Amino acid sequence: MTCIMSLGDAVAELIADGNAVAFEGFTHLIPMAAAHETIRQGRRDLTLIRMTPDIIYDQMIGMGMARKLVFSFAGNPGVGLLRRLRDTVENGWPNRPEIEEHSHAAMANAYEAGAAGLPCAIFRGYLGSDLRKVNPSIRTVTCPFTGEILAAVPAIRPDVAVIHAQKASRRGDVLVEGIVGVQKEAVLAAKRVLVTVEEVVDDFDDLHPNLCVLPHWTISAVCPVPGGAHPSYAHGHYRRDNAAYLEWDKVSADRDSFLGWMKANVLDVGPEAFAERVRPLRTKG
Amino acid sequence: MTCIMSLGDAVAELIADGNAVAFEGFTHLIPMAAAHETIRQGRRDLTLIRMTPDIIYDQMIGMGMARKLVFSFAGNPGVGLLRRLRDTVENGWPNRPEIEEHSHAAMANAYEAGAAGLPCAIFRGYLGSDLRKVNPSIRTVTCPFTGEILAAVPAIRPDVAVIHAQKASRRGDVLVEGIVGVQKEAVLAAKRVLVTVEEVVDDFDDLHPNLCVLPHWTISAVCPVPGGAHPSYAHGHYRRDNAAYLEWDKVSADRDSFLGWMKANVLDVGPEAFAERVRPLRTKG
Amino acid sequence: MDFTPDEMMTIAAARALSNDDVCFVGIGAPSAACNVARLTHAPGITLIYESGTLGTAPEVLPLSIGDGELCETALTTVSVPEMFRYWLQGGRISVGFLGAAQLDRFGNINTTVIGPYTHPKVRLPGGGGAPEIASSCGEIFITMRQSVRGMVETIDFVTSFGHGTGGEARRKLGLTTKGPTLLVTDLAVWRPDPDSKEFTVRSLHPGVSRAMVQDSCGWRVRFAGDLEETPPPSHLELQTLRDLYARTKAAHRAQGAA
Amino acid sequence: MDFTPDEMMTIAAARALSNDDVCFVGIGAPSAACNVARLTHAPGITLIYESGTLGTAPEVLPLSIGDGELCETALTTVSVPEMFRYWLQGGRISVGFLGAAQLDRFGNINTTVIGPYTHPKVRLPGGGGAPEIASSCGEIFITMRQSVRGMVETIDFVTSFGHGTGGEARRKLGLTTKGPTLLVTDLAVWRPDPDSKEFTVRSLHPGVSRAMVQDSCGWRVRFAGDLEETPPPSHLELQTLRDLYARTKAAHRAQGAA
Repeated sequence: MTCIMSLGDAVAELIADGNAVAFEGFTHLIPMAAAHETIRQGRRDLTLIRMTPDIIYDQMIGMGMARKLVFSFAGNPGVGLLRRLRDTVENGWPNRPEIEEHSHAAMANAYEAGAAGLPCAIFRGYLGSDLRKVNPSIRTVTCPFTGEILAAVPAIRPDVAVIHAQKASRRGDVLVEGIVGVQKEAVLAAKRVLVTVEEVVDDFDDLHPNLCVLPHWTISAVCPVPGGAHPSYAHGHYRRDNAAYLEWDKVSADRDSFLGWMKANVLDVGPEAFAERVRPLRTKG
Repeated sequence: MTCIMSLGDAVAELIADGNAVAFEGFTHLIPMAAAHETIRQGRRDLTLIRMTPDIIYDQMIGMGMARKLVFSFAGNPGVGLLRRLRDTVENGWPNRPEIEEHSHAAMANAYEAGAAGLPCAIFRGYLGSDLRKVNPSIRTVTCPFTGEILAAVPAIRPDVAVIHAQKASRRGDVLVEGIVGVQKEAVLAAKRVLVTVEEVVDDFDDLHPNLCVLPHWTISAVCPVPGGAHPSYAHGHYRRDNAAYLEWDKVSADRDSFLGWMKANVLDVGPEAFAERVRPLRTKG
Repeated sequence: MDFTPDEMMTIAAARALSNDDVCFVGIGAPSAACNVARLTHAPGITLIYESGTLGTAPEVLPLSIGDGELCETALTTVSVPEMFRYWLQGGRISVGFLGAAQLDRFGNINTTVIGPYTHPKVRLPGGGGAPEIASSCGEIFITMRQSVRGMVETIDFVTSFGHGTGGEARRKLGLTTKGPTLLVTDLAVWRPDPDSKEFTVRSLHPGVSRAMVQDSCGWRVRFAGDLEETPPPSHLELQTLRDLYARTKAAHRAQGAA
Repeated sequence: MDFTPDEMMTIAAARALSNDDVCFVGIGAPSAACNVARLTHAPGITLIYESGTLGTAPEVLPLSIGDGELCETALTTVSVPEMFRYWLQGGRISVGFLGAAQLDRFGNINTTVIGPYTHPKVRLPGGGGAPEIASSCGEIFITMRQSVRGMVETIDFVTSFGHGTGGEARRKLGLTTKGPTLLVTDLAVWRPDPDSKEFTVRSLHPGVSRAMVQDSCGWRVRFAGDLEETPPPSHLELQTLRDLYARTKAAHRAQGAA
């Protein structure tokens, strides 16, 4: 059952050192405020699962919180490479996390299998790709009807899934709209679920019947954090902060400037900072 | 690419003798007008695929059009057994089609695999069920990670999928709302697709982004047939005709009364009869 | 207040559901019991119908598992593949509610055929969602009216697996869910024996004798040592059920055309 | 009207798309080419981005594959698992458009690492959707700027399979799709040789010499016997591309906060 609670309390209760954590959001609704709170609370030895580890994981990696990375595309969207991720892989700074690398199709299928309670996903993939050679989690299954050899990957079953959504109802049901990514699958695949939301409304009685709604009994904690997806965007609420993505390329280029930025913008502030950051970007409210 | 055309032309063009045809619609939006047109055009030797072969297949079976039945639940919803289906299975009248029987989970997964372009679906199912003993299409796959033995069924890939939907745009995009069933999967799994709709609108520009919409390039023909789901219902348009379901139990009890009813209500009328049938049941329009 | 055996059955079944349950209402299952629970002691219960409707609260009982009323009152409606993959197989359902055409003492259910499969005496509707409801839900509640034709020594076809031949049969098949934990008939409340898993009568409905239960059951009935009487329907329970039926009847009569 | 090599590349790529194509626009791929096609000769083209947006028609170029603009102008937006399962793997996409960090003469693409995988000199973003775009789309178009570092004899890592070692390599792997059928660089238009599958220069962009192509390519270049000159951008093509870039720049500047 869902509790509506503060982000600090929710992270303290739900995310522990050593957990496998999926912060999901596919270019949209990236749960940055929850990531910052996790950084502030100093979690260590995390397995960070995410299809697109853009800025959100660059920061966590740079802070040395990752024991393992599971991903399929690591870039700063529209800008270039991730400099903290490069530093950890190329130079081992601040540590050298294990890497499990997939394609998008594999991770999307693996989340889907996790949500579906299956031990593995099968799909037509990795044909001719060297990823099979460097990732022992990529195996095969033979179709018992046609003999076709299909790729198989283990289902993703994170200890915790963390997403950002537009709305929760008072009861704790959650609505995700627009580019919905793999959020539903990540939530249903996880043991525990933390959702930050733009707003809490009375109920969802007036919604179209076929939207992406997660019932309250699939969610552990809902935390209202307006602007919590900054610098990504929340469809219907605020636009992407492109300047922040460009700025990150400079900030993250150097270890000292990175650490200074993290202190000023993450460690020394709280979740309430996000509302201010999206104020000039708002399209509603 | 979609053409908007008459139902008669569409059935003539898309459904041939010997085809595997999936008329889908899970208790809602059952494509009855398209089935009646197929009956009128006298198609034979069809493989009739449908999770819930209620009245729609009872009629086609009784008319001797089926060479094979693939299904998971054959009942007259809220009423009882299907008397024409019973007559064909128990007494071989008017013929004795082959039967491939599944569970809902298996068929839903098999449609899903068909839509996903896979040769088979894997799921946790049929454990301890005798259905495995009578259906050789139910096989197993071993998870290469956990060793768990999962059920496997072949993907459903019909020659033709037939559905009824609320709306099409002029371009031929199709909107399905409410209980969406397996319609999207049936459409994407099929080689050819026939969709009857309640109405054609200019465009879908004002729709919520996350609804169940099938792009025009996935559809072969769109046929406007108001009331085409009668006696099932069309969410937002008209209610179920419960009296018709009860009446069917009586009509279908006897071979002669069945044949008489089919002549009067199917063979001797056209698709335009459906609009009249739903007039007293309309909730809109 | 007087009551019928069917009313007692529905109300006894309703009582077994709790406020926190997520309940999968299969075809042929007592929608009525689930909705009486929701309208009395379990207002927070989540009712799921296999047509894809999550968290429904129908004013009147649906005629089928896919009525518009279920969609209109649901929190959300998902596709049928999603329902069976994410919600049922995903292990999200605490209680699955099933009916049965034929049942044996170990809770195995036949809804497929009476007689041999290839040449049946009666062709029944088939499994529908039941085979995987029976394996994927946390536990299974069964309701049916007693009859020697329905409650038999050996069922003609195992559509949905209960406890197999009893004992550890489920575990041996790799099943981690509980399987049938409750049978409510029009005469009694039954629970499986903890070891043998054979259904055992735990309470007789008011006015029902042991002989009445045995005479309408095709296997030799076991009765619990501490056999109880099922508490009779309360005024609220009975009124809620009757109001629900009255609303349903009125609505469906209004809906049936001419 | 004068034009840059990048403009010629984008326009030559746009020309290869047709009105009936369903085009999957991968990360790093030339959104610009796809949208120029849509805004000139192929108004009916369906553009799909892997974020789940089907049939987008953005006014300005997206910064990422998941911009709000893509969702707002799309016919519909589906989940990412559905995108990869029903739409890509389902065989619904006629053309996949890919970029490359490293490319070999057989259209194999590396976007993973420069140097050895475990100790890379440069860690690149990785495959994203590309490995399965490369295998599931009807055919693959590649665009990239020429450089001896990018167009190499042997790529460091095969992220996305093209024609492997050439010839029948795709068929031997069980692939039924065509793989790379077009490479458009800032200097030339290349097509695979029908037998060897080696990329062969079919036309040089205006003002480009054979030597320029060879000097900026790491493998020994084959030129077609009937080598042509790429038709220069038309006024409409160039204006459409420039207007698109101008709108994009203005929109993104307005959008960047303070």
